[in-house]
Amino acid sequence: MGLLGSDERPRDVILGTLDDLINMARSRSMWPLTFGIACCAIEMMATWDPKIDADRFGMFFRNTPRQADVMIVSGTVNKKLAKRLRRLYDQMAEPKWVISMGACANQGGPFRQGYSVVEGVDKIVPVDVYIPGCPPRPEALLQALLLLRDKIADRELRYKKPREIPADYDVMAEPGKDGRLPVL
Amino acid sequence: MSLLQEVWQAVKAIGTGMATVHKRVYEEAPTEFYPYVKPELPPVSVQSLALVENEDGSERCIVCLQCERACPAQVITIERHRNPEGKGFLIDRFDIDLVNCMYCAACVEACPVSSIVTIQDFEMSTYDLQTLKADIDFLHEQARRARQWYSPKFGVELRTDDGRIEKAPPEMQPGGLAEILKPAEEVDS
Amino acid sequence: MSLTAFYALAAFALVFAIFAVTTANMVRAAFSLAITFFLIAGLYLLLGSPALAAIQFMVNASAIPIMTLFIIMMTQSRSSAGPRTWQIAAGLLAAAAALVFFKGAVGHGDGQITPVSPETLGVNLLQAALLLFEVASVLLLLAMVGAIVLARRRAG
Amino acid sequence: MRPIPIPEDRHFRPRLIGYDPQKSRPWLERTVYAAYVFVFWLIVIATYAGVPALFGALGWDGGWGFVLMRVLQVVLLFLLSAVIALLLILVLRKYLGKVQERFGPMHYGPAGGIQTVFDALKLLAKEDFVPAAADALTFRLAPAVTFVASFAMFAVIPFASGWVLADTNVGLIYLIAVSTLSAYGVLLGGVSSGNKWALIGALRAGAQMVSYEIPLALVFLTVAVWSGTLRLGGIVDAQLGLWNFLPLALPFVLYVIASLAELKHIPFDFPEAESELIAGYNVEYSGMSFAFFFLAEFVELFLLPALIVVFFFGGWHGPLFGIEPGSLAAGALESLYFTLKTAVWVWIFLWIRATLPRYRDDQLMEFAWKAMIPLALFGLVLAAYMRLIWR
Repeated sequence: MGLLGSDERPRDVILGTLDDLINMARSRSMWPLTFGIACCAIEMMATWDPKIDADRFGMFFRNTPRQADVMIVSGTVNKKLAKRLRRLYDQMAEPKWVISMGACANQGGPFRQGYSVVEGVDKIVPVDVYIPGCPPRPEALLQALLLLRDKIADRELRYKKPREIPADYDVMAEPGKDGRLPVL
Repeated sequence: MSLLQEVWQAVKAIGTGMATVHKRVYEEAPTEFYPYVKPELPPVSVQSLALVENEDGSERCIVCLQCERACPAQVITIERHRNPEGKGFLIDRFDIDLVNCMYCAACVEACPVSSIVTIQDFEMSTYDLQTLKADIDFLHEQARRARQWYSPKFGVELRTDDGRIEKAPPEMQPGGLAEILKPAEEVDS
Repeated sequence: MSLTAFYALAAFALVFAIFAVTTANMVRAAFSLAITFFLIAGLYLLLGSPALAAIQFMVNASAIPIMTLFIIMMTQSRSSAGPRTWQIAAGLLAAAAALVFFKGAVGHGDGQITPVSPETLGVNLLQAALLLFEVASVLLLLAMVGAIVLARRRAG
Repeated sequence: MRPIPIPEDRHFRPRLIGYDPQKSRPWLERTVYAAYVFVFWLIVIATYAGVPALFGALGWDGGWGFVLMRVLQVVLLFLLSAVIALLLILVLRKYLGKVQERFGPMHYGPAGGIQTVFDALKLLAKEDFVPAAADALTFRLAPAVTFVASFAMFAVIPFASGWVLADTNVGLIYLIAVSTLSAYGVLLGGVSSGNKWALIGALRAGAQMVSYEIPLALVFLTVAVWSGTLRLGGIVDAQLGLWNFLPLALPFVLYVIASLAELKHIPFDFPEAESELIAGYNVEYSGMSFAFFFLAEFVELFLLPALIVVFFFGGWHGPLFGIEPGSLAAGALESLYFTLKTAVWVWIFLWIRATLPRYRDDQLMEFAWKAMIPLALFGLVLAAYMRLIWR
């Protein structure tokens, strides 16, 4: 994920230090995408309120995916939304990270047996940090953002890399009774 | 003249607004410095679940399956077998899928012996979802880490420094001090 | 040094002017037109008339291409078909005619540049060239009234 | 019984890295701002006094040596604009935080002082993306044009007496021209993005900036009529007795409003209205291109207040404490006065931004054409009349 090479490359002095510096900058200036889906989005807003104030750590919302670094999936993702979500993820400029917030985004939560619910957003996009809760507290979201900060700053060596998921839009929409894909 | 009055009104309104905004600068911010200072949550706040053992280390849970039946999200899986030496059941497996859990505490309400309790540990974010598939060891560990927990039957309980379990004083109980002290005050007056 | 600057400015102005009339992309055409006007403003600077350069900069290089871009945006027409053969021929003919017309002016400078101050420019504009100035402003007024009339008719 | 192994460590704690203040420390914050302003001041001194002195000592002050000197000064001014952007973004975020009863960035660097440096580094290293629907050449050019348009204003800004790149006698006309130019980059960026939000944002930006250009230019002309010169240094010198904001009160107010609109600043931030157009004209820009839009915006946020100071608040004038005018110390002191006056005006602009809500688009245009332009014309006539009577 690093700009100047992958993590498998042996660390050399100059590029390694530069890469560390860039990862440090990336980890300290994560701009999330304004993308609220359900009740978790209310807690997401509360994370930037005076009491928690995630802006202390240099994080503020960008509205356009091109300028955002982190996508916070905050709520139930159904199969119709999945395609849009993946599209937004694809529109974000590299490097990019995803935080899955709440039970619904993690594995479908209480709605996981519903016909229209995606059981876990990690089936669509690679997720870096998961937050349990229904919905989680704002502090929990801040904890997840800081865990992501540590992960980026460590050049992801200590952590398992999220698997790359191909952008196959067709698998995200279940065929209808007539066997054809719904028109989205 | 009315135009001038309107302009004056507008200028006055903007001036008032700007003065109000400027006063905010001197207000003290209510910010909690979360990663440096861990916030104190009210004891009834449901952030995670735990399974409490007795003080002697024996299981408080009687494996009655009430919580499994009560769970609306169906995240509790319990397997048991009959105790060969005596009455009751023994636990084979007690899993709570904390990923899909709604944290509604219906299981805590249902538990007849207050074995399954709510704790205030909100720092459960993880890099790997498998850490949240809680088995009985993890649930016990959660209970041991917790300083205080809540169940409707016993109220708030505390773990003291030497490992004993105590019922919390009345002012810590939910709706506590106000409800308990109210009759006394009425008697006084 | 000013000779070098003159040749550089003139050459780039020519390149961008040719690009402006040959490209099929209208946004690029408007942009390169603007650059051409900038470079011509630079030529005015070399001729010792900063006031004229600033006005060229302000009107021809900024305002007019911005209006052009506006029209392109409003009409959503991003590209044209590009010049046709007869258009190229007509353009070359016009260029040749201009060369013949201005033949007397080519290569007849005495190398002396007399700087023109803004005061001189203003005095000349409002005394010697007053009639032209007023005719131009009447023309602009007519254009404005015409635009308003057209817009009103479409709305009604 | 259990198919998937469960990891050993189940609890993750964020590391307590970063500066841990536990409470706000206003003196530290002010020290950080003062450090930034000090760097700014040093660069100004180096640009306008250091570089000419160096070239004079080397004897390179003619011909190509002069060109080289100017190039070096422009490079230093680019550095200056980077410092301005880093400082102003930090101040904006911290000030908005204060107004909203929270702290802005505060953990990275003393009192959050190097937060914006991290932001800039991150944007440098981020992918610079050109959408498939965009016109790649124009799309790449637009941020540069926007930045150059605001950067070009530095050429005529006098930081102290004689401390100006081009003390031309058409400074005001040049300023009008350059400020018209800043609509360019925005328009080009919006049109070439191939995105409907960007197009609408660019349309709004173009209409707004072209409309507010007219009262702005009329105010410039009013100042020129009152001072009797088009040279910015001359305008500052004409204010020795009385600062212009008293006799020219009406044009001064109009200038503040029109420059808010030129800045695309709240309450006139239609081109990038977040709630309506996702990010307006820069919606498709990422990485370094976006950073250049940001840089241009914040350089303008410095330059337009600086022009307020030049036109209405006596520019570099201030008590010199007996230092001989024209010396290096006097120049340094004068540029410090200029910087501090500008800082006050930047703060007022931020204050307005923190207070007011957004206007409506048609109200904005109506305000420009029906109120601002007649008032500006009235101010121009009044200033000419007053000058005839009093001077």
